[in-house]
Amino acid sequence: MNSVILTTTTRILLPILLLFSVYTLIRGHQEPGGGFVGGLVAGMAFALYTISNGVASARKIFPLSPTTFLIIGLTFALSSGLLSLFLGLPAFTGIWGTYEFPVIGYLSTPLVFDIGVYLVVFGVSSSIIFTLKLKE
Amino acid sequence: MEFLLAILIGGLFSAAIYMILRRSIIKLIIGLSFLAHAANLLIFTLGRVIRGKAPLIQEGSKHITETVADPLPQALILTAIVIGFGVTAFTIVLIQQVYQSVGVDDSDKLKASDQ
Amino acid sequence: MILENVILYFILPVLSISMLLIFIRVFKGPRLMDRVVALDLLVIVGIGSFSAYAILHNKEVFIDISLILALIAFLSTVAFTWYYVKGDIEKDKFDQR
Amino acid sequence: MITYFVIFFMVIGAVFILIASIGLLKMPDIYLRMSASTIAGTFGVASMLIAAAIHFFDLGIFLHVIGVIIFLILTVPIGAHLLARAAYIIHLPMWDKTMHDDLKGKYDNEKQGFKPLGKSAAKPKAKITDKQEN
Amino acid sequence: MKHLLENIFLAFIWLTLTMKFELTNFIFGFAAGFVILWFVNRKHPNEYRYIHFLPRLLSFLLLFLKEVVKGSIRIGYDIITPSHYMRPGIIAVPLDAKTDLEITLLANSITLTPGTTSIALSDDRAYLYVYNVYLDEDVQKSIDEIKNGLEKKLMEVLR
Amino acid sequence: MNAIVIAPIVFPLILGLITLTLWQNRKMQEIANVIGSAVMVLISILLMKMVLSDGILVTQAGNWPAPFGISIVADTFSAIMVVISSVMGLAIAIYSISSMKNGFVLSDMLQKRQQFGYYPLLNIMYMGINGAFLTGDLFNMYVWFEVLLISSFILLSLDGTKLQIEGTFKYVTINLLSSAFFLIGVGFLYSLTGTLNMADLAVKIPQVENQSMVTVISMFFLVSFGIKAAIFPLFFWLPSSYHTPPISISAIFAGMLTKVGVYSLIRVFTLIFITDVAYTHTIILWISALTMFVGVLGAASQYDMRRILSFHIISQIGYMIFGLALFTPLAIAGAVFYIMHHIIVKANLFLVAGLVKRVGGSYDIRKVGGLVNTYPFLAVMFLIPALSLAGIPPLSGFWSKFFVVKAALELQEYFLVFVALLVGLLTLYSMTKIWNEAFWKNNPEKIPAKELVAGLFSKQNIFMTIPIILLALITLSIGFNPEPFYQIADRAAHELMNPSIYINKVLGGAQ
Amino acid sequence: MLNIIFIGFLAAIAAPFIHKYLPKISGLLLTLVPLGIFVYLANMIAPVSKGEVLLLSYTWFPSMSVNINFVVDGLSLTFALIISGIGAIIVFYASGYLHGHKKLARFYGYLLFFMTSMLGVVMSDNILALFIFWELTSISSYLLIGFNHESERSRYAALQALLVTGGGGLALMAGLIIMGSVGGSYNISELLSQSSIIVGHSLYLPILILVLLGAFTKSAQFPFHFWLPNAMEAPTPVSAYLHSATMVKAGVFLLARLSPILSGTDVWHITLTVFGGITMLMGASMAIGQNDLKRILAYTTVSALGIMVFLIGLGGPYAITAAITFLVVHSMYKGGLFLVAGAIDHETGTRDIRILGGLKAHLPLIFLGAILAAFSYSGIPPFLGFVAKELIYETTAHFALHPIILTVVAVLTNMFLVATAIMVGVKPFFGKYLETPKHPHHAPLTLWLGPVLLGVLGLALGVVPSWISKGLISPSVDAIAQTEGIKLALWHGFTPILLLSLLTLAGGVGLYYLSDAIKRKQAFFDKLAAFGPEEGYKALLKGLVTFSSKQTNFFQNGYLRHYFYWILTTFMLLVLFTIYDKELYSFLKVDFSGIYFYEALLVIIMLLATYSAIRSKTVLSSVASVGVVGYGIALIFSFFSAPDLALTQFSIETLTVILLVLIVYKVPKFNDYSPVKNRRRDAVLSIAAGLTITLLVMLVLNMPAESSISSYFLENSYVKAHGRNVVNVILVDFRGLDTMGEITVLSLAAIGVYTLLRFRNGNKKSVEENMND
Ligand code: NA
Ligand code: NA
Repeated sequence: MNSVILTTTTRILLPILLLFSVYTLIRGHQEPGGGFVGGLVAGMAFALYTISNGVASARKIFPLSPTTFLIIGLTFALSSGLLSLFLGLPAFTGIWGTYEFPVIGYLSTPLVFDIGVYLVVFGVSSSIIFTLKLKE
Repeated sequence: MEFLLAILIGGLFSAAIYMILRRSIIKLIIGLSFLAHAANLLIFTLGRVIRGKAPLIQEGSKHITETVADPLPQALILTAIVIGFGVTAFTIVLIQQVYQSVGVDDSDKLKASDQ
Repeated sequence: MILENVILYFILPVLSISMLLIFIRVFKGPRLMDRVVALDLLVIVGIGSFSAYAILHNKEVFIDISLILALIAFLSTVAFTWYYVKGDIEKDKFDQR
Repeated sequence: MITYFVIFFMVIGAVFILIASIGLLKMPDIYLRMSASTIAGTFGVASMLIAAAIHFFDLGIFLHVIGVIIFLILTVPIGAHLLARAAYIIHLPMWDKTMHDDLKGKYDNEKQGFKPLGKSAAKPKAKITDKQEN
Repeated sequence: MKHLLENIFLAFIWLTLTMKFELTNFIFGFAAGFVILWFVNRKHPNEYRYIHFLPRLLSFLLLFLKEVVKGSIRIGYDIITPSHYMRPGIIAVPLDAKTDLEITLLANSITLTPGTTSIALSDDRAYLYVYNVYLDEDVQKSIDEIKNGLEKKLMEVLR
Repeated sequence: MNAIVIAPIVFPLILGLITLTLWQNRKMQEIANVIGSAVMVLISILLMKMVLSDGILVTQAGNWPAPFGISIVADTFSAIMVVISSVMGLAIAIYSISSMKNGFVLSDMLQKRQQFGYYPLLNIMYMGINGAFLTGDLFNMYVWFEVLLISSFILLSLDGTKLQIEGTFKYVTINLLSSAFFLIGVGFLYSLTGTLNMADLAVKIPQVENQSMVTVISMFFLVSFGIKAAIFPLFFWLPSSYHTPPISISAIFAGMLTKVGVYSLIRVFTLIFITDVAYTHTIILWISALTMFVGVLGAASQYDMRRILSFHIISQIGYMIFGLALFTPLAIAGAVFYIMHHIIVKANLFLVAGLVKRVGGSYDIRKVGGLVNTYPFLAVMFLIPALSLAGIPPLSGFWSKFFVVKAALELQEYFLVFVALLVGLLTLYSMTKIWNEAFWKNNPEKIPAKELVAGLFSKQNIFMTIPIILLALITLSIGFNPEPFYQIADRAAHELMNPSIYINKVLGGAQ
Repeated sequence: MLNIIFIGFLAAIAAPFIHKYLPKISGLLLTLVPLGIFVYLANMIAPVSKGEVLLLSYTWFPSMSVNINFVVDGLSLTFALIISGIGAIIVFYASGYLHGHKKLARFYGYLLFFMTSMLGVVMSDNILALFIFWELTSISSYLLIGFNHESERSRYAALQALLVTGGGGLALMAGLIIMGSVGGSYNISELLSQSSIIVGHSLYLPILILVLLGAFTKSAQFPFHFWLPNAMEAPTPVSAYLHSATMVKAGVFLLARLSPILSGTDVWHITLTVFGGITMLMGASMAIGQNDLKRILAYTTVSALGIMVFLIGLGGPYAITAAITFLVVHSMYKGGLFLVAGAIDHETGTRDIRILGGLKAHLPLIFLGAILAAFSYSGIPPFLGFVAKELIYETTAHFALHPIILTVVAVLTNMFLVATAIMVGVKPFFGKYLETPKHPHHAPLTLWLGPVLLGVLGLALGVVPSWISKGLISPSVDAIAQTEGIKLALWHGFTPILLLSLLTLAGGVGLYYLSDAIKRKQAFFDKLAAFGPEEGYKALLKGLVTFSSKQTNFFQNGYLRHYFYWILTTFMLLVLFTIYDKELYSFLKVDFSGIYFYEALLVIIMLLATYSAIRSKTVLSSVASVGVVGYGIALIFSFFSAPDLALTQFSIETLTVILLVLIVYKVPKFNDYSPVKNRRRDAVLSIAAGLTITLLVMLVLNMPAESSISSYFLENSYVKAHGRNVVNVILVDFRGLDTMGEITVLSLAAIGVYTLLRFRNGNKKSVEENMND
């Protein structure tokens, strides 16, 4: 869209929104939010950027294809679920670290799982947007 | 308030079914999305609604002692919403393909696969 | 207590009436653009209601919901105008829809 | 005391939002309706958010509210701008009492851009009547 | 910009020192930080911009706020009374603003003000077309109002 | 133990991810898929062995005690389903190698399909199918349903031909309706009982004060699962869509997908909704009769092999539901046995149809002919599943029919037995119609089929032939050695008819 | 015993390969299989004639008591000897008859497969095993009738035979299962002692009807007889073997086998006698109207089967002895005559008796076989046929009820049969030689050996009937009637029965000379046939296809809304009926309390939006309404303590609306397609549905809330899962598996969108051309 006003604003907004999405993801375990909402916000930010600035410009910022995000996300989620099997516990049993990091809290498989969810949701929404935009 | 929500669910359900029975493809899809809304709202309402008591454990306490909204239906609905989104996204693209193949917004033209 | 009453019996009803009015515009159109503008405003009113809600229930969660709402409103507008302008040749006919 | 501040800002916000909604219903053309709705987007919502900020009076929430306000400040005008621009591009009719139009004929269909004021433009398109649908 | 961050940093240090994570305390810390920064940098003209930036920003914000309130009341009045006083039209405002950021901020400020909406930027970026609900009899006067008002103040903040 | 129970769900996803990563590399996907499917067969057989030796296996996902977390439960019934689904998976994996490669003789378009997610979708669909079989949680079942549905949507529409798009559209919309009913039903049940775990539901439902409400809610499940199982009069999506995709997909759909609906019907109507059997199961009984009848009649006027077979699916679903409705141990065992038999046989018939199309040039039996002379081995490979489907003894289909009919006779449901037997005869009619047309009559095209393609065991066709032989051998072994298969079905029926076994295993006496 | 079955099936499978690798001697080699079995069985005559009954059991499917239990008694041995003996002859004959035929290999396979199945039928003691073999004979018969499958008539006849006998088979299955459960066993040897219980049981009549349906269809009794003449499309060896000597007798065998269990009631006797009587008379009279050798023989076979059923129906030692004797002799002469017919056809190229004549000189050995068979057939002493006919008359004449009617029917039938015997066995050989499509040469050994052997055997056994009487017929009668069998004798002295025999011969010759006149009335017969059962079969089949296509056009008519209409109506009916049946509505209570103004307004707005979505004429305005509803729901979520849901719903609704706008903006305008009537109908349905759901929701809400598993989550979310946001903890921990499935769905959706848009647009045309036909 040939609007300088729009493109300029979206460039400013993108990092803010991505930061916000990560924030939503991380605090999700304690406050409303989580991987879904975070991923959706990131996806929307990405959609906004792609629609305003075009696919080529978006590709520059996200070197990985959306499908890669998706695969990585699924792998994260799945392996976080399967880790407990190696400890003889049922699948998807939460395993918690002992050291509490600031902001993030304990490192844990549910966190990894949530990150997986985030990546998948982000990958999916951006993939759909990409596909649709490329069709233009 | 539950009464109103029950009415709303019924209304959505009615509208959904009426639209599902239309020949217009897009109305059919809208009807299905209303149906999904009705289902979500139904689960939500049946989980007993309560105002301003989100199932969040206050900082400092370990449990929730007061009456709060039932978290499980919320989790279920969230799952259903997200799944619904995936399916809807696919369906919407599918409609577009249907239009490419029949050219009009009329499900009565989709008879080839039954002949 | 007074704050609660003001919100419950003044602020929220006023906002609801606003929503109703806006919705009449959505319903009336006459053009698509009118509807979009109305929906945009609807979201804005939603943000307002959430501030009221945040105060009413003393939950800052609703402020976050507002933020997402704002993002949504923006995104919808961008997407909409993008495609609205794009259908160049047919745009007049298109607008009739 | 703080409560009254909160109530004040809330009421101001709500009233202006109501006014904007009435304006949306009442104004004769799309541009004027948009202009009316801007009140809600800025004055109305900002007042209400400020009320919330005052109510909580907590650093985290204050930053939150500031964040939302900044976000609104960044996005609301862009939305309005884009809509107005689109409305103009597709020749949505203006109120018949519109005084002045510097933009007339400045839109270039091919390049999808707006010519500057000085350069004379191609002939403006035929007038479009605001035919009501329904 | 560096100094703004510095200022905020100082405010946070203040917060940690006092161990009172409250809004008022932050504002106090910020103000104190500002004074300290002014004090430290007052002999270095190159580093002096930030110290001017804040008052200029405040001045711009005040003008902007005034415009917003004025526009809101004006349109609001128009809406709640039965008859229309509007005199709408589109004017071309010649721009001094050059960079993307400048143009964007200006256009957004204009749009945020009830009663005016920036519709389009000319391709050569020399004109901003603005929709104005209450045009003056003399169109030029309306143009000047924007140029000498919002644009001027904004340029002072940004440059 | 924990790993083996959940492996049938997790492993296909891993395989799906591997094939997804190999997105553009068709060859590698093929290899990975065949090896993976073989491993899956081993996993499922191991699961079956453990279930047979140790009884019902339960793992509580997340190590949260039932009924709070999600229980994954392998009883004999679900283990049977998992084994069959993995066998089907292997058969299709092999079949896909050639059906994809030189896809349909003249076109290489289908090669592309593999670069557009055929294998990942197939594997993830298995994840959904196995999930639906193994889950002990009603909402979790909904999730698995959605997984298998959306993958089936895409598989169905993968080539995007006009017919496929139309078929997919009907399939998708009707299934969405079904999902909504399912969800609403789950919502009601949760509200009434406060739980989602099926074992826990079985405990809580009899305690619900208003039992009539439970019966009403069971109707939601009947309709929802009924749509998925394609019972009368909810089956319409099936004949509209099953004949449109390439045959390997049709086969897996015909074999497995409708059985997921049947499985769920059997599961909930033996575990959860058993408080008003006289009402609910009588309704199911009459539905089953109509399903049998309408389905088989639908086939009589068709000439496309895939459509004939599709209509027969409906009819045979009727038989399985019939078994459920009779609700005696023998009838349930019969239904389970019927499912085992039908998945293998129906999928095989579709695969044979694919070969008929390849060597005969068409699915339309009027356009094909003389195959008994040109491809006698194919004729045998057709006759085995076809006669089995028609219930000719001692093939597997005969036993299936026998159990159900015997159970019905014991309950003195004579009219329904009449319908069932009549339907059997009409099935025989349909199968001989295909045989008469495609195999016996002279080739109407006068083009010697051999010029089109080489023999069944040529390099070109061997991968299509192997799975057909494999499945035919299974059919024969069920038919000629029914005892062990019946033992397993009977064991499954025993568990289904005595829900307390299931309940105790899942809740672990914690109730 | 089991090894016989095993060897038989193995030989059937191996036959095509044997023929493929040893084409010259395959016929001989394969003849050894039935011959070997015959010899093996013949060794059992001695013990059986002493009254021994061998029972052998092989466990197969114990859970269902379906076991391969064999019984070797007179009856089964007699049948088994016929099957294997004639089987050997047929295989040998076929090697000549079908010499050089390209499908001969397959033919051997089918034939041996049939033979083994048939042996299984007659030897089984377990009725379910019997049934399984029974069905296998139907299948092999189908394959054999359709052997010349290039011809449409063959395929038609094969299908007809299969459907008729298959249908009967299904009835039989039901009958046997009921009988088994009533009698408490599936073994005939055990059921024998339960006879009185079964006969006295209320289910006796259904059992009988079902079993008779099986037997009558298989043995071509009226009104199911029509498939047999059509089955003559099969190659002649098949007709000789299956459709005269063996398979069609399976029904007779079954009746004989079960008669100790089921007989003894009026309904048994009357049904069998009446249907047998009708069949025998009808078959014989219709035979005379035919010109095709094989069709004549087919109708006489129908008649002969009628006679056997008739006799079993009459019951008693005389009748049973007559039946068994007739069965044996019929197998020999009818098998022989079929082989003769085949040989004539093979040598001359025609089977039309009108153009056959004077073949005596050209085919002397065939003539020998023919004339021997015809004599036995006509009941001329000293052939075995005479013995059988005497026995029949003896039975009817001495029967307690209506002896005269019975005898008249028997005599009349036999007169017709004598006439046809002349038509088939005499007429083609005598008189002037008529030119035929092919000039007959001397028939090879393979073709003449069979008929001659059978003819000579008929003569020999007639002369010395005690050979067969003691060894086979008496034990058979023992097995059926459980009384001492009647000793067979050629000569009974000058009795009225002998007079009847002479009368029969004279009448037969007379009828033969009248046969041309009868044939001239053919048109009349044809008209009569139009009302016959075969026309009924045709009409039924046609009706089936018509009904099927009508039904499919009705149900599966391609209109998606129609499908939805059915589904939704079904749903509504089920739910409403249940509500009505259980009187659920009586629990309804309405509670208006606790409604906030703004919430009510929101609900009203949402309802308006839904209405607007229904009414709107443009796509995007309905999309806008969808948005309103979606956001409204998000608002409800946020009002009622579900912030996570609200966040998600808002985001997803936006993405959905954007997708809708992006994709469907080129959608054409809505049209109001449906007529007002339909819209009203749909409105009624949908409003009813909505009200029902509202009612149900209200009902459930009125019920006391159960304690739910959620309390566990609230209790343990922070303590055990370290999260304060319980909803999120449920999503990623308590129910992480759900979420795993959910993100999988999402990923698939992305793949789906990608595939639909990218794959399709790449290659639209070519795929379509190749995929759809
Ligand atoms: Na006014
Ligand atoms: Na403005």
